[in-house]
Amino acid sequence: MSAASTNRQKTNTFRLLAPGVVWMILFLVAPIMMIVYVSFWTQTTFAINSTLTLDSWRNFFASEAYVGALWTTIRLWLIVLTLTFVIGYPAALYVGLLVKSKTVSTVLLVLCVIPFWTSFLIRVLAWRPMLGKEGAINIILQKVGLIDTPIEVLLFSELSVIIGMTQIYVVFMVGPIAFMLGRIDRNIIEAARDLGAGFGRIFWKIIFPLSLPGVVVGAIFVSVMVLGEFATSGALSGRKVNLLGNIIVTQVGSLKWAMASVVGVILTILLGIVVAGFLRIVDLKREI
Amino acid sequence: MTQSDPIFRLEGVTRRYGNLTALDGIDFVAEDNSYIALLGPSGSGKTSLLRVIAGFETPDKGRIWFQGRDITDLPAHERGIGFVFQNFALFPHLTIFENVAFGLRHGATKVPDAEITDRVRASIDMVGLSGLEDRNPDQISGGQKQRVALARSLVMQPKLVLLDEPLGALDANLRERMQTELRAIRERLDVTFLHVTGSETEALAMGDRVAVLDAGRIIQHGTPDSIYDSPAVSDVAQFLNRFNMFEGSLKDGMFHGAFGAVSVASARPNDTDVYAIRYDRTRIFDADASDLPGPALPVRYLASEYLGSSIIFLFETADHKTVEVDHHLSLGEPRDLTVGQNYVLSWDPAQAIVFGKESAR
Amino acid sequence: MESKVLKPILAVYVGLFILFLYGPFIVLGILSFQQGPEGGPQFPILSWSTYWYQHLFGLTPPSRIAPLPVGEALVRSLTLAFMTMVTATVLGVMAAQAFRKRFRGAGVVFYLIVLGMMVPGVLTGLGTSLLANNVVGIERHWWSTAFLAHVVYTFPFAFLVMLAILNRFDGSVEEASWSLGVSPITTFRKVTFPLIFPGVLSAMLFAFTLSFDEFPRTLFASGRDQTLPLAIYGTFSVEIHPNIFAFGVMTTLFSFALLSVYGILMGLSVRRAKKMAMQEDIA
Amino acid sequence: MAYDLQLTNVYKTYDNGTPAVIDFNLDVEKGEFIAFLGPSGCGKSTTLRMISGFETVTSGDLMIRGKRVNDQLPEKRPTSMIFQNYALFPHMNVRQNVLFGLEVKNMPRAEANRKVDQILDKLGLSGIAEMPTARLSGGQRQRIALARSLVVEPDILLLDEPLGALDANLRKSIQNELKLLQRDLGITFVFVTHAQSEALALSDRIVVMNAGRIEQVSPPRELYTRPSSQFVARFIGSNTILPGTVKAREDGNVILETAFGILGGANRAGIDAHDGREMSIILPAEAVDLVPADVPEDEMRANFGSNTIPCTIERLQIVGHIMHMIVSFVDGRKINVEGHVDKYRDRLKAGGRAFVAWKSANATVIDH
Repeated sequence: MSAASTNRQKTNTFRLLAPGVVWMILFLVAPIMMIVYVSFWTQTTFAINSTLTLDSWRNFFASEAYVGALWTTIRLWLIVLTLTFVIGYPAALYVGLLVKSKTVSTVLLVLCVIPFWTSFLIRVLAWRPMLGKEGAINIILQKVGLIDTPIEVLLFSELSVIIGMTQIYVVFMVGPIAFMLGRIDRNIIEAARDLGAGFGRIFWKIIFPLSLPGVVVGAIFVSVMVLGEFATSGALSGRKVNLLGNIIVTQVGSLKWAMASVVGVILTILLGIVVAGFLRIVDLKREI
Repeated sequence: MTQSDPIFRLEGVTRRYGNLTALDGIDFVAEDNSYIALLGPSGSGKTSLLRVIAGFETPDKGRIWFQGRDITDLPAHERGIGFVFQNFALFPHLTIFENVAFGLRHGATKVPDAEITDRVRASIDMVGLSGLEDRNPDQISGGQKQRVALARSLVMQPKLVLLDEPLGALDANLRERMQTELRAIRERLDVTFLHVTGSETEALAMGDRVAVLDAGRIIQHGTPDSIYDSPAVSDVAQFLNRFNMFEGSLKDGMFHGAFGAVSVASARPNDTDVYAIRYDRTRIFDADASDLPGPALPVRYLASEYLGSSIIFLFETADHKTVEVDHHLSLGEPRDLTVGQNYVLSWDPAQAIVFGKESAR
Repeated sequence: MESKVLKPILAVYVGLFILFLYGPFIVLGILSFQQGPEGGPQFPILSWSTYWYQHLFGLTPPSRIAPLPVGEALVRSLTLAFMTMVTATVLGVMAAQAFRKRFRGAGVVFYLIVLGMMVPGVLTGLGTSLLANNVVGIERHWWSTAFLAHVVYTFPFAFLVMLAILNRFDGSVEEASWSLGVSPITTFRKVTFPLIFPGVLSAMLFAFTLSFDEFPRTLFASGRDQTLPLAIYGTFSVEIHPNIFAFGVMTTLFSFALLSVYGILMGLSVRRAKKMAMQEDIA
Repeated sequence: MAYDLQLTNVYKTYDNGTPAVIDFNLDVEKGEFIAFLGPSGCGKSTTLRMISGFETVTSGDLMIRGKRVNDQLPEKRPTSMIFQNYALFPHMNVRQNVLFGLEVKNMPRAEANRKVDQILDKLGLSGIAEMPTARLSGGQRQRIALARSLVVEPDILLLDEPLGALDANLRKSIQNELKLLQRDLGITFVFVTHAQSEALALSDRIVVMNAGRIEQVSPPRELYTRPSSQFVARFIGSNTILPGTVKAREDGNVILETAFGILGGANRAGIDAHDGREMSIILPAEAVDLVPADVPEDEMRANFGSNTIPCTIERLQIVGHIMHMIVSFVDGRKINVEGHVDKYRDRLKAGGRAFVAWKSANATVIDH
């Protein structure tokens, strides 16, 4: 390629990318580096200074509550991830593949997405009158006669956090899966039928493998959001469930920046492992 | 510029994509005011060549001259070369009129509105689409889109228009009509068309000159007749899809092949020894016929394909090679053949074309 | 396929699924009509009233329940969402445009941008406030630090939307324009942009709503002045009242209004094309 | 009778009441190569999809090897379909694609692999057996689709525009391959196309369809030389149609009085051509001769009788070994004539005068 035009094209690409890249480096990468750095700072009661120390790290691993929060985060993440997948896949299958009319499929998808235009916090809060002792579920169950006394474990427990998170995040699983299923060429399924395959085989050999990128994208969405959560657990568990996010919020609230940073780094590492793991299954860039 | 001056000239144009060499040092001179068909199989680099001339891509090496000026480093919009895309690439958000007016409205030189209207109307009229000015591109047929694309290029009065498989997206019946029309339109204007196609019939039908491109090189350039009647190398003959080609060996003026040994008057230089006889020059005889005009190739009859104006008979040789015979129905009814039966094919050796390593003579 | 059995079963399932998604809303909507000011945020409904809606707009006589501090917060949130929308969309369109050509390091840049939506809000928020506090030494505001963090979050969405649109965009119309002697800049203005405009609109919608509702980043990165989600969050720690439910209903309606505007803008172009096609059929 | 495929009074009406296929009747013998040919929307694809089972039959009987299959699911039918876009499984390599149909049948692994190897070898795919299908060329993809369908040994192979997705210069060689493969296997092939050249070249019989109905079912040459209706005459080939009134009959030919004089054509369909009946003569472009005006009149009369029309040569074009000639009659009408170059080279020149001439036996008369 002649030098002049190669350079012209390169400059062009550079100009288009520079603002975005600079923004991300300054306001995303640098802050994360900062968290790592500050996690080694020395914390005094009301201030921190940049003398490097491992104290905060030691404190984290010495505290049962903190390490417990790590395990709770991982446990809740796995449960919610599984639930969103198990509950979301059949819905996605219907919306993305089985509904023949494009309009119906679009309407159903829009229906699923509409709740997102209500404030996230209010969506969380809406579970309280639903799950509470005098909440809708207990009232209905009592009216039907399935139970005599209200189930108390529904609200302010790990269960309520799980229910709340599943409801809020399941759509992030349904969307990408339905999208991938919608992209499957119907002729491929007809070809498989034509070769004598029944639904079970078509599902496991054709449909599921082809929807896998959607599952992975959905799983990444859900994981990222659940692992960084603190509001849902705060609002629905009555402080009984502490996630890594909750600890960060509390520590920042009491100006314990170093400890907050330690938890932040641990959260970052956890996320890095999870996302990298999922990205090994599909190349995200190619799917878009 | 006089009539015989070249409109454009390529000098050692080379284009690589990674390891793949799409264009391999192409030298080419095109006469002004002519219709040039560039024929090549898919992957031969023909579209790359067009895009390099248009300025959508830049060559790694070599120069491009247009109207006596080196345009190698000029961006596409400063070249003044028209381009007609295979998918037409009409602006979907503009009416037919605005599509055609686009270059006049937004180009570097300001054109007064009245002149734009006149030129656009004249151009639309020339391609026979008057009355459709206010339609949107999605409201017209494929053939009409093709015409709009053409009018849009021609309204800029370019001296060179590049056409990238312009008939590829049209169905067979329309393709034939557009062939005639494209030629007629070009003849009316003082413009050179460089038309890229993968179809040998299209190239032969349309070009005043035909260039055959293979693996990034131009392997033959001449009139359609000369390409068809005397392919320069065996690859051209192969690509024309009209020759039975036999491998064999050429030694001391004799070609030894599946049909025995034939004496060869002259051979064209080639990497391998190949004997080629056109489908329509190959004739069918009974297995025991004695009055053959030339070599005897024993074959078994497999099937026939009816092409409307001609019939193709498919035969198989002893070594399972398929051989074709084309009988044009204007020459009368063909003979009846029985599937599975043995026959002998023969031809006038003077009509064969021989390629060989031993080309001297 | 045994869709004769499977399809109805799944149809029922999807119905239940949607009920699961909407259940809390329905309850929330019902409870927003709780009697006030005595009625609490739970069943039973003492009596139906619109008290809490009036309360929201300060139309009720003063009581022990303070009105939600939403007035100024709403203005701030809208302003912030608008600023974010414009910045993120411009960055997103530019970056996606660059990605149409192959270049070295494309993979790294892609993941750098996508990282913005992958990193949880707590982390971006924490990091941004650390940087502001301890390195630059500036005060945090919703219009400065929080804005930066919001763009970090929404720019990837805008970028991905535009990437998807541009991937399907047939570049030959641009080449056609160049070959007609129209410069690349005019070509972008007259051809590319009008054609990708629906995508730009979607990217804007994404960026606006994400920013408007953004909470964890704002929590850390903004200063004293609250945005709307922060104001709501503030009420969490104290006792909640049905006024917040009424507010939820209001914001939902607002969102619908926003969605409708988007829908109308998108639909207009489609309808225009359809109408012309129909005239065609009649003719 | 041992028919492989029989359609008797088959109708297809869509849910919204639009008729797609009307009274379709066809008997196909084992080993036949059948083409459904017609303009888009004529019902040819719908018929193919009814045979495969992807569309239901509204009324009538659909029989495969003597068994009524109207209500049989596509996965149970002994048919196999080649889709226009080939519908290869994108996440599987070539071998896995071909193996799929045998896995479905739970065929023992060793036997299945052997069969797959055989068919891959037969279609020249052995070298790419382990490649993912995404990067392969159109021709290769089509062969994979063929292999995938043929390996399950269907009674009938259905092909939906099998050459439509291939580029022009590949099409011809694939066409030959397909034809020879079908001859070799002896399986019944039914294919849908809108390209007459494909239908003519490949099939034993062509079913011409128009607006949901069968117009004509004939072998290619017969269709070309003996169209049964104006629609077929216009749709197939490059024909000139001259209307006239019957004046006389001789030796199976009909003599018409036309605007261009007394002209004759063969009455191949055996129409009752009584005097005064309105009929048309069909002149195929390659069946007529273009005779230069300098040929002596008695020589011409001896060859063609009164079947001559004076014309002006508008345009001559040689494409390969074929001469395309466009000539105009006195009324300005332009018609196509074509012939081998050997017959015409150097005898004609553009702008000159000539005669379009034919022997009555080479033209056909049909009802007007």
